[in-house]
Parts: sequence; C-alpha cells; structure tokens
Amino acid sequence: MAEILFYVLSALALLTGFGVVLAKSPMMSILSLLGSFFCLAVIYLLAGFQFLAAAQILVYAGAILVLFLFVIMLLNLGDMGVVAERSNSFLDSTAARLGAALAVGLGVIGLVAASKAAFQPAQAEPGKALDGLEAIALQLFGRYSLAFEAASILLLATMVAVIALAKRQRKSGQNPTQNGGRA
Amino acid sequence: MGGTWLLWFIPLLPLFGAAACGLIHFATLAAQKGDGSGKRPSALAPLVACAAIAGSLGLSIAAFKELAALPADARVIESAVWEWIHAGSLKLDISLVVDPLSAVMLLVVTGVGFLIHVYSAGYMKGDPGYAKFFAYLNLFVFSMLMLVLSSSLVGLFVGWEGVGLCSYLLIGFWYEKGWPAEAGQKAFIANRVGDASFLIGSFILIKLFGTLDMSDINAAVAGVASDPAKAWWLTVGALCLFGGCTGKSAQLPLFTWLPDAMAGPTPVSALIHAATMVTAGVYLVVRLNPVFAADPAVMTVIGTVGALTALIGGTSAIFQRDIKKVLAYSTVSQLGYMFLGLGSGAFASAIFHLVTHAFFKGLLFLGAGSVIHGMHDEQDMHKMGGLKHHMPKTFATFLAGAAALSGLPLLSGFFSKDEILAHTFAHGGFHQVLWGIGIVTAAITAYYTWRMVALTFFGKERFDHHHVHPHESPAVMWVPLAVLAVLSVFGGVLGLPPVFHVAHQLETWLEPVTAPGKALLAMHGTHTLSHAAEWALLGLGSVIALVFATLGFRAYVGGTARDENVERTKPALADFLVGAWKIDAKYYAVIVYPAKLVAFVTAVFVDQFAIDGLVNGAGGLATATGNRLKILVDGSLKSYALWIGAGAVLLAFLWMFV
Amino acid sequence: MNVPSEHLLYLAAGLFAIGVLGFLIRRNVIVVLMCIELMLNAANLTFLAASRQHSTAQAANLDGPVFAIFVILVAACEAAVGLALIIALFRLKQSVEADSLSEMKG
Amino acid sequence: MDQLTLITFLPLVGALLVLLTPASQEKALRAIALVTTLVVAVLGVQLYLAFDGSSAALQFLVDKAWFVLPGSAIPVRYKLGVDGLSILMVALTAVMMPTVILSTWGHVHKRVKEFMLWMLVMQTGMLGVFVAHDLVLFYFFWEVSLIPLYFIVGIWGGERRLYATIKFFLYTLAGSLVMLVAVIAIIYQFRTADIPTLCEQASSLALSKQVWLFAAFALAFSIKVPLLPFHTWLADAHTEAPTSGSVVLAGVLLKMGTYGLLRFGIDMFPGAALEHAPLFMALGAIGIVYGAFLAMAQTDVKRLIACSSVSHLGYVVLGMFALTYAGLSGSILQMVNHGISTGLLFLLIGMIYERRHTRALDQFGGIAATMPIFAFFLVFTVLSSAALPGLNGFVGEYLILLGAFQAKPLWAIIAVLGVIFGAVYLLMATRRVLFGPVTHEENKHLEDLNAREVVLMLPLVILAVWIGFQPKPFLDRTQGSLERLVQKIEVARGAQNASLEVPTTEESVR
Repeated sequence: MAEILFYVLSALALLTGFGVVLAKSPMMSILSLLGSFFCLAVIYLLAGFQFLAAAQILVYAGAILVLFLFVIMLLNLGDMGVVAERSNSFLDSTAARLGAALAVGLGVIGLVAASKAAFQPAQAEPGKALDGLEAIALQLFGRYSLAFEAASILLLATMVAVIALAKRQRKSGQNPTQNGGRA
Repeated sequence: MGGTWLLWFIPLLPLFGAAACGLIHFATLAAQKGDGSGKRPSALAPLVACAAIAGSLGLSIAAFKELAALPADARVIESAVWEWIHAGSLKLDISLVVDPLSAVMLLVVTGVGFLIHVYSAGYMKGDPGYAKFFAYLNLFVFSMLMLVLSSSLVGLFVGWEGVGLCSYLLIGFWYEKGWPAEAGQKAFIANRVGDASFLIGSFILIKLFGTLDMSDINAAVAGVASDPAKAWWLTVGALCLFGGCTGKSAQLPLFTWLPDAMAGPTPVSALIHAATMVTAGVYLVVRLNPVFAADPAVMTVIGTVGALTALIGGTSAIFQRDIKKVLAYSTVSQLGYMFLGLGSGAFASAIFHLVTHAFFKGLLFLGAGSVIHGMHDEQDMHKMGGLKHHMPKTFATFLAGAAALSGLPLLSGFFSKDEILAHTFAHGGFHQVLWGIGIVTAAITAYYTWRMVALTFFGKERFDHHHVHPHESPAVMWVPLAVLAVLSVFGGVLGLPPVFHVAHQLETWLEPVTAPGKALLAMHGTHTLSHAAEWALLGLGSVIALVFATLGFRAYVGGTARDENVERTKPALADFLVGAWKIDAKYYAVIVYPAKLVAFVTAVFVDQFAIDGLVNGAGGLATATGNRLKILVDGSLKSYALWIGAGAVLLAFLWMFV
Repeated sequence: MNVPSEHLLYLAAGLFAIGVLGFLIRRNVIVVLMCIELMLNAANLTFLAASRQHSTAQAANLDGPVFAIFVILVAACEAAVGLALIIALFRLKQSVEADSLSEMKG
Repeated sequence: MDQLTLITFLPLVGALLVLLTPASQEKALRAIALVTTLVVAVLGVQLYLAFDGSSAALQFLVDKAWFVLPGSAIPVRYKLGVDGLSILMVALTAVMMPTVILSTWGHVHKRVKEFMLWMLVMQTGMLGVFVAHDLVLFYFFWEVSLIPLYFIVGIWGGERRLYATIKFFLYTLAGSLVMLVAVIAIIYQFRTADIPTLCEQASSLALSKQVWLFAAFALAFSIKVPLLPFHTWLADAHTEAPTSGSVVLAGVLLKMGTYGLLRFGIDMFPGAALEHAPLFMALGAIGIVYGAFLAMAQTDVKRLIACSSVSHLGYVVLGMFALTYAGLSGSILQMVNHGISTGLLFLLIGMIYERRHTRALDQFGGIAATMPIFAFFLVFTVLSSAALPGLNGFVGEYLILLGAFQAKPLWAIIAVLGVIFGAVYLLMATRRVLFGPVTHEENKHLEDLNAREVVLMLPLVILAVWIGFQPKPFLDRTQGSLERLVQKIEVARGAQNASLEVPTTEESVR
C-alpha cells in the first residue's frame, strides 16, 4: 500500500515539477511548486521522517511559497504583465536547447549513480519514525550547536540584508531607476 | 707606555679631534645662520686639531723611546686586541703594533702632520670650511695611523681606504668650483681599482695562510714559498697586493689621479699627496717584504714599474706651468724611485727615501702654498718671477727643499736617492737597465726642479702689479717651513753610505723588519758593491745633479722664453709631455667612455628592451589570451550557470566512467 | 514502506534535473528562484535517503534530517534575499528577466 | 603572552586602534602608529639582546596546535621561533619601522589612516615571515606582507604607479604561486608542515626530487630578492613608491627573498643547493656588475638607488651560495647592511624630493652649500653603501667576497669589479647632487634638514657605525645556526663527492 502510494506521489512530484518549469504564468508555477512540495512531504512521511515532513509543510509551503506569492502580487506579475510584452517566449530559446541537454545529462548521471550505488535493503523498521523530536533536538543542541548558532546569525544577517535591499530610499524618490540601483 | 691600551690613543686622539672639529663646523654654520657672526666657533678648530696631533706625536715619541730601549731583536710593542670580525674559524682581529718600521712611519706621520696642521691654521684662515678642513685633516691622520700601526692586513685596509676617503674629501674641498669634486672622485675611483686588487690579494693570503696577521704571514712565507703549488698563488697574491700599491702610491698604470689631486688645498697636497698617504704602498711592500721577496719575478715587476713611473713622472714635470703640477709629477717620479729601490730589495733605502721625501716634498709643497697664498691664488709659474725679494723666508726654505729634491751633494735627497740607485746597480742583470732609467730620471729631476726655482723666484716679475701684491706669509706658516728645511738639509745623517764608515742608522734600525725578505732574496744570490764602485756612483750622482741643476736654472733664470720656444718648434712633444704621455687621455678613450656607453646600452637595450620586454611581453600575451576568452564571459547569468553545469557534468562523467 | 533507497534517489535525480532545466531555460527570475528551491528539495531528499539507508532498527541515523533542516533554513534565507533582490531589480529595470542582468560582463 | 606572539601581533593591535580612530584625527593616527612601532622596536631589541647566538636551536619557541589539514592527518601548528638565520632580520624589521613611520610626516598627507593601517599590517606580515616555523603559517604571513605594499604604491605612489603596482603584484604573485605548489608538494611528501622537521628530512629526499622542490622555492624567492633576470619590477616599484614604501621595500621586504633562499633553498635542500650553487653565484656576481652598470646610466636618483639594490643583493646571493661560513655570515650581515644603507639613501632622496619635487639628477648640483647637514648624511650613507671600511657595508662585503673566493675565485674576482663600479656610480651621483656650482635658482634657498628628519635617521646611522666598528656581536648572533648549516652542507658535499666517486671506482674494478 505504502509502496504504491510512494510511486504515485513520485510521479506526481515530477509532474508538478515540470509544471513549475513549463507554466507560463508565475502564479501557475507557484501552485505547481506547492503541489510538488506536498507530494514530497508525504514521501518524507512514508520514509519515516515525520518531523521533516512537518517542517516541509510549515516552512516551505507555509512560509517560503507565501513569500513568493507576495512578491508576485506586489510586482503585479500574475499574468506576466510587463515581461510578456518584452519577449516572444517565456523560455530563453538560445539557452533552452543546451539547458535541456544539460538537465537530461545531469538526470542521467543521477540515475546511473543511484543505480550503481548497490544498496543493501534498508535496515530501518518501516513505519517507525526515524527523526524523533527529542533525538533531533539533542542533535541540534548538542553536536550541531555551533552550526545552530551560526544559522541564527545567518538569519539575522538575512533579515538585515532584506530590509536594506527592499527599503525604498526616501531622498531621491523622483528617479526610481537610480533609487533601485542604490537600494 | 706600560698600558697597552695607551697605544690606541695614538690613532684615537686625531679621531676625537676630527669629531670635535666636525661639531665645531656645524656649530659655526648654526651661528652663521643665527646672527652672521659665525667666525668665532671655528677659531677653536685649529687649536683642537693641533692639540690632538700634538698628543699623538707625544705618545709616538714616547713609544719610540720605549722601543729603542728594548734589545734589537725584541723591538715590538703590541696593544690590546680589538676583536673585529669573527666568522667561524676566521678571526680578523686588529691590534696596534709598534716595531721599528711603524715607529719610523709614526714619527713621520705625526711629525710632518703636526707641522702641516700648524701651517694650515694660517693657510686656510678665512675659509668658510675652516673647521671642516681640520676635521678632515684629523680624520686623515687617524686613518694613516691605523694604516701604519695595524698588525693585520685588514686593519691596514681600514686605514688604507680611510686615507683614500680623506683624500677624496680634501681634494674636493672646494667643491663649489666643480672640478675639484671631479678630481676627488677620480682619485677615489682610481684608488678603488687598486683596492679591488688589494682585496683579491688579501683573499689569496687568507687562502694560503689562514690569517691576515702580518707578522704571522711574514713568519710563514718561507714555508709556503717552498711548496710549488702554493708558491704560484703567493706570486699572484703578491702581484695583487702590489696592484693595490699602484693605486695608492700613484704608480703605473694608476698614477693619473695624483696630478688632478692638486685641486685640493695646498697643505693637503703636502700632507697626503707627498708626505704620507702616497707612501702607503711603499710601507706595505716593506711591511710584507717576505711575501714580495719570495718570487724574484715580483721584485722585478715592482722595480720595472717603479723605474718607468719615475721616468714618466719626471719627463711630465718638465714643461708644466702650474707649480703644483710640477711638484705632483715630481712626487709620482720620486715614488717611482722608492719602488725601484724596493724592486732591488733595498727595503731600508726605500724607507729612507720615503722619510727624506716626506721632509723635502712636504717643504716644497708648503713653500709652493706660501707662494700661491702670497700671489693671491696664482699657480701659473709663467705669471710669477722675481719673488725672492718679496718672500725671502719662503725663498730660502724652498731653495733647501729644491736642493734636496734635485739631489745636490750632501743633502738628504742626495743620500737617499743615491742609495737606491747604488742598490739597483748592485743587483745586476736587468736591474742595471732600470738603474739607467733611474740615473736619467735623476738628471731630469734636477733640471725641472731648478727650472721651477728659476721661474718662481728669479728673473723679471711677470705678474700684474696692479692686482697682485706678493707678500711674505705669517709666522704660523713659515716656521713649519723652516723646521722642514732643517730636516731636509740634515735628514741625510739617518743613512750615510758605507763609504763614510759610519753605521747606516736607519738600515740597522729596520734590520729586524727587513731581515726575512732579505733572507729570501739571498737564496737567489747576494750582491755587494765595492767601495770603489760606490765612490764612482756617488760621484756620478753628484755630477749629474749639479750639471742638470745648472742647466735647468740657466735656461729659465732669464724668463719663460725657453718654454715658448719649445711650444713653437715642437708642439707635439710639449703636448705629449704636459699631458703625461697622454696616458690619462687614453684611459678616457679606452675605459671611461666605453664604460659609460656600455652602461647606457645595458640600461636601455638589454634591461628595458630585452629583459623588461620579455616580462611585459608575457603580460601582453596573457592580456591577448584574455581578450579572446572574454566572449565566454558575456554577463548573462544563464551562460554562467550553463558553464558551471557543464563542468559538473564533465566531472561527474569523469568520476563515474574513468 | 519497503521501497529501496535507490528509488528515493531516482526521484531526487529527476527533481534535480527538472530544477536545472528550469533554471537554465526560464527567463523569469522568480521562476528561476523556484527552480532553485526544487533543486534544494532534491538535495534534501538525497540526504534523507542516505539517512534512512544508514539507520538500523536499533539506532536511527540523524545526520540526514539535521542537514535537511539546515538546508531548509538556508533555502528560506536564500528565497528572502533573492526575492528582495528581485524587487530591487524590478525597481531598477522594470523587469524581472534574467537577461536584463548582464552587468557582470567581462 | 609569549614574546614572539606579542612582537608579531602588536602591530596588528596598533592597526586595530588605527581602524577605530576617525580618519580626521591625523595626529592621533600618526601617534598611534609611531608608538606601536616604537614599542615593537623596544621588544625587538630586547629579543635581540636576549638571544643566545652560540646555540643553533630555535629560541623563544611557541608551539601550539592550530588545525589539521582537511582530508589528511597533517597537523598545522602555530609555531614561532627565531634562530641565528632570522634574529637579525627580526631585529632589523622592528628597528626600522619607527623610522619609516616618522618619515611619513613629510610625504603622506592624504588618506593617512589607511596608510598607517597598511604599514602596521605589513609589519606583522614581515615579522611573521621571519619568525614562522610552520610552512602554512609562513605562507600565510608571506602573502599578508605582500598585499599592503600593493596599496601603498598604488595609492600614494608617483605618476606611473599603476603600471608599477601591477607589475610588482603580478610578478611577486607568480612567485608566490610557484612557491605554493612547492609548499603543498613538500607538505604532502613528508606529511608535516613543521619547518625544522622538513629541514632535517628534506635532505634525505632523492636528489632528483629535491631539485624540483628547490627550483620552485628558489624561483619564488629569486623573484622577491630580486635576482638578475627577475629584477625589472624592482626599479619600477621603487621609483613609483612613496619614500616610506621604498624604505620598507628595500629594508625588509627584499630580505624576505634572501631569507627564504637561505631557509628554504639552502637549509632545506643542501644537496640541490650545492648542485646549483655555481648558477646562483654566477647570477649574483653578474647581477653585481649588471646592477652597477644600470645604476651608472640612470638619470633619476631614485631609480639609480633601486638599480644599486640589484647590485647589492647580488652580493647577498653570491655570498650565500658560496656555501662557506664566511660567505653565509657575510650575506646575513649584508642583508642588514643593505637595509640600513639603502633605507637611508631612500630616506635622503625622499627628503630632497619633498623640497624640490624632482628626482632628476640634472636638477640638482651644489646642494652641499645650501644643505650642509643633508650633505653630511648623504656622503655618510654613500660611503656606507660603497663599503668603506669602518662602516657597515665593508664587513658584509668583505666576508662575502672572501667566502666566494674560497668557493669559486672567478666569481669573486668579477664581483670585486662591483666594488669599483659601486664607487663609480655612487660618487658620480653624489657629485652631481651635492657638488659643483649651484646652477638652479630653486636650489639656492633650500631648507636644511629639520630635527625630525635628523632624528629619524639617527638609529640607522648609529647602527651603520656600530656594525662597522664592532660587527662581532652581530656576527656572533648567527654563529650557532651557521655552524649547524655549514656542517649540513659539508655532509651534503660528502654525499655528492661519494656519488661522483662511485663510477670511477667501478671503472677501476673493471
């Protein structure tokens, strides 16, 4: 049962992934991405990573994608507005062929590498949670405490950076081009 | 002189004097800047300087007395050791040694030096660099004393270069005029050429003996010379050291700086370029006499160089119009005599001539200085004449010096010069040819000396009476002249020839120093002269001196007509002789200008064009390649990502399939 | 779930390739950013697959999940900064096309 | 804190203080830099006095774990120490910097803060190079000392400063990279980065491998020295650098090259050094004469001195690769001497440049009359540079030439020509600057040196006289290490001779 669910979800994740790339409107891309993330979350759950599955939903779907959504709406890009006028295609035709070839190449390499790995069957007990909350917490505040603290600094720096970048300079409001350049 | 540290004060007193005078000089400059009345501090300088030299002289005399009190074979006083350079097993230490040879030099340097200091107090009065002058003079005496007192060749070299430096500074003393500075530079560089040779010589000695202590070297020479493999090096080393002597003592091929050195103040010419510094080469040969005596070929080279230099110097003096140039070429010539004597193994005679030469040539230079001073800085003898009435004291003393230089019988120069010639003659073989050159030079010497006397003090007064008022110099100047005149006249008693049946005082005194060299020479045969031959040589010397002195005097007592006659009828000859056989001009054409050209070619073509061209070419290649590859960097985010991805794929393929 | 870990990796490879494809061929910078998120997810999946493989019945291997957490964190930061940059870019060029960013031209 | 860490990083602390001081407070900035360097100088002298020259061991040793090279178990340690090869360099670096900082009063007027910052950072780098005894640490300091000069020349330099900086930077960087390759190779070869251990073990390496590593190190350091064909960056860098930059460059930075040759060329690979000594002696001796000829043809005083540096450093290399005790000790002393004499020359030229704003020889003449104190110092320095006995230059040159003569008389004789040419170009330049009539109106009213300018030169002048009259204490400091080094060379020489003799014995057997 779980196996079948996994393969179905995998196929769905890949399909929605393609949707991200191929959707004309950014809005559709977002929605596809959301779908893909949900599928992945369930796959995590199936594989025994309950906490990760929750984090995936909360952080990715709940926070990051909403952020994307906000920006799209803020810039009013929902229907490709400005962008569509400038270019014939939403795809970069020159890079498209090379890019496709490259992506296929990478994909093939990934597949071959994975198939060559010759794993033993997984030892973990199916269905049992691998990432118990307590165990994860012990790891994070024990062995990885330094990285954890560094991560907090990274977050702080990100916050400062984002404010600095997105803030409108008040002084020379008349010229938006310059403004953007300095901001 | 019980305390051996006391010996160090002989050179150090003048050094302190130099430092004090230097400070006085700067104090004077500061005072001048302040209120313009800056003369007062500089008046102290001669007192300080003379006191320093007088102190040295006193200590020297004390050292001499103590030395004389010792038994003849133990006459060495050594000072405490100054540990200078230690590098592994090599220890270059310097101590001061007073032995018979250095005692003689010590007395000459401090004695004549003191007189010249006193004289300078009068001569340089009023010069803006009054105190500086004494600083340099004292520094010179310090260096010269280091040179003669040092026990080690490297210590000697300290003094050797030090006197060169002072010579440079003093020749260029009146640097504002330009050419004195150039003359100083020329002197320093010519000396440097010799010094380079000296350095190589010292390396060879270290290689052979493992030390530079000269008494150790002298003691070990006999052993080294008997080893054929080392004897060859010893010969080369001796020649290299002699190369150093040719620079310092103005011998062929490096003598050309000395005539130019007359650009310095006259007391400098007297002290450095006549009495002391230029005799350093002679001192060195005598000091290391076994090293030179080990190979007779070296001795022959020394004698030949000496004889040729004597001849070239003498002939070049004949038609000079500048009184100091005459004396300069005469000095070159007389130094040649000393080396002629050294080449025949007459070490004591060379020192004897060195001493008498210091007296009479110092006297002549100072006399010339007195004349120049009295004539308001006129040096051209054609514009003098008849000065004996105006400056009688200078005239009288000058006459004594001239008589000694020309070797008139019974004066100091007569004995010392004839002793050298006698030894050369007695040495036999090729040296008799050299003797011939020597005797010709003696004739020439007598001729130009009396030409000079005649042109300067006799005949019509050829100067402009409206502008020039010849006057006698003050006592501070003529008293030293008188002292030197007495020494020039009676200096001969130091070394009377054997025919007088009196012991040769100087030779006996120097015996402990010269014995090892003589012993080495004796291995190749000894030479003595019969009394009859000696009488004959003395007679010949007297006759030649008297005859040519008379000729020279008679030719010029009436005026300058003779010179003008020669210039008119034989311009090439006059030009050749005045230009010192055109050797200096040759150097410029063959060495100096090509060197400058090579320097220019090196800097512009080799360095800028070739080497730097290659460097910049490498840079240019990189830039050109970069320009070609620039297309790849088109600024598009996509293409960068593409390249990164392509690289990743490539690496992954390599990792997986290779 | 008894799916072999290779199959998780196959899925990861597929997602990653799709992400690369989108990154390279899309002009819209926002979509490019989304593709990066997709690639990061593929990476996460790989971590988790490895962790699952190395876990035994007795002891779970927790390096994978911890790394995944950090990746999510970095992804959040990246998205925030990236989007801020997009806003700035939009102000500057009135466009969100990647091609309009070619100031780095050598 | 231990002495060496203190002395090495104190300038960096000073730099931090400078960083925290507002740029407008120029006086305070200068004072901070001066006080820092003075304290370092005092510490340096203390270190020098406390150093025991008879021992070959590393002294004032600091040895702490630092990190392990990723992917291997090779430890990189924080290891500082001085021995006889480096003590004089450390002392020189410490003593010279106050002079350098004080000299900037006259010519650095813009962006004082940055200037002081770079100077202090550079001092830490230079001191670090001389005290580091871990290869990774050494390389780190080496690069740290390289960068500040790039800015010093590039920002405060003369007209063609960009050309000069790029040339200087690329040239030295190329050398550094070659060295980096060798550093990595040798670390992984012996699985340690500890310099003393490497020095012990590297000579056991097969000669064919030694030669390659030696060549890489030697190339890097030869560029820095700079040895003959790599010298062209020096003239440009010196000419364009501000006075203080030139002084540091000549005084200390170039010595890093010669020190490197000594430590990594000879101490680490005695066999290879022995093999290639004739080449280096030849390059040194030719460099002496070549540099002298270059100097003779220059019309820019500063460029002339830069060319003379090429000549003087030729002596250092010549003496070093004579591989005799006299040559080695002479070349170490000559490194100090060159720093003193050439540093003084650059200072003096800087002072006259500040007054006349030109360095062309034909713009001067007769300055001795208007600036007697300047003239005194210039003549003094020229004589020290021309190796007058009784001043510092002579002792070094004499030992070098003697050492070279013991090893290869031919090159010593060629180098002796440099003694002559050295006097020629130095005296020619002196005469054209100082002597003769005053031909330019501007030269008639020049201010003589002021108290600051005299004071800043005094330490170097005193050192010049001191080394000239009493070189023994300085030479004694190097004794223990040099004895060790010479012994090592003798062992290598023995091995070489043995390998040369093998075929002949085989032939005789046949």
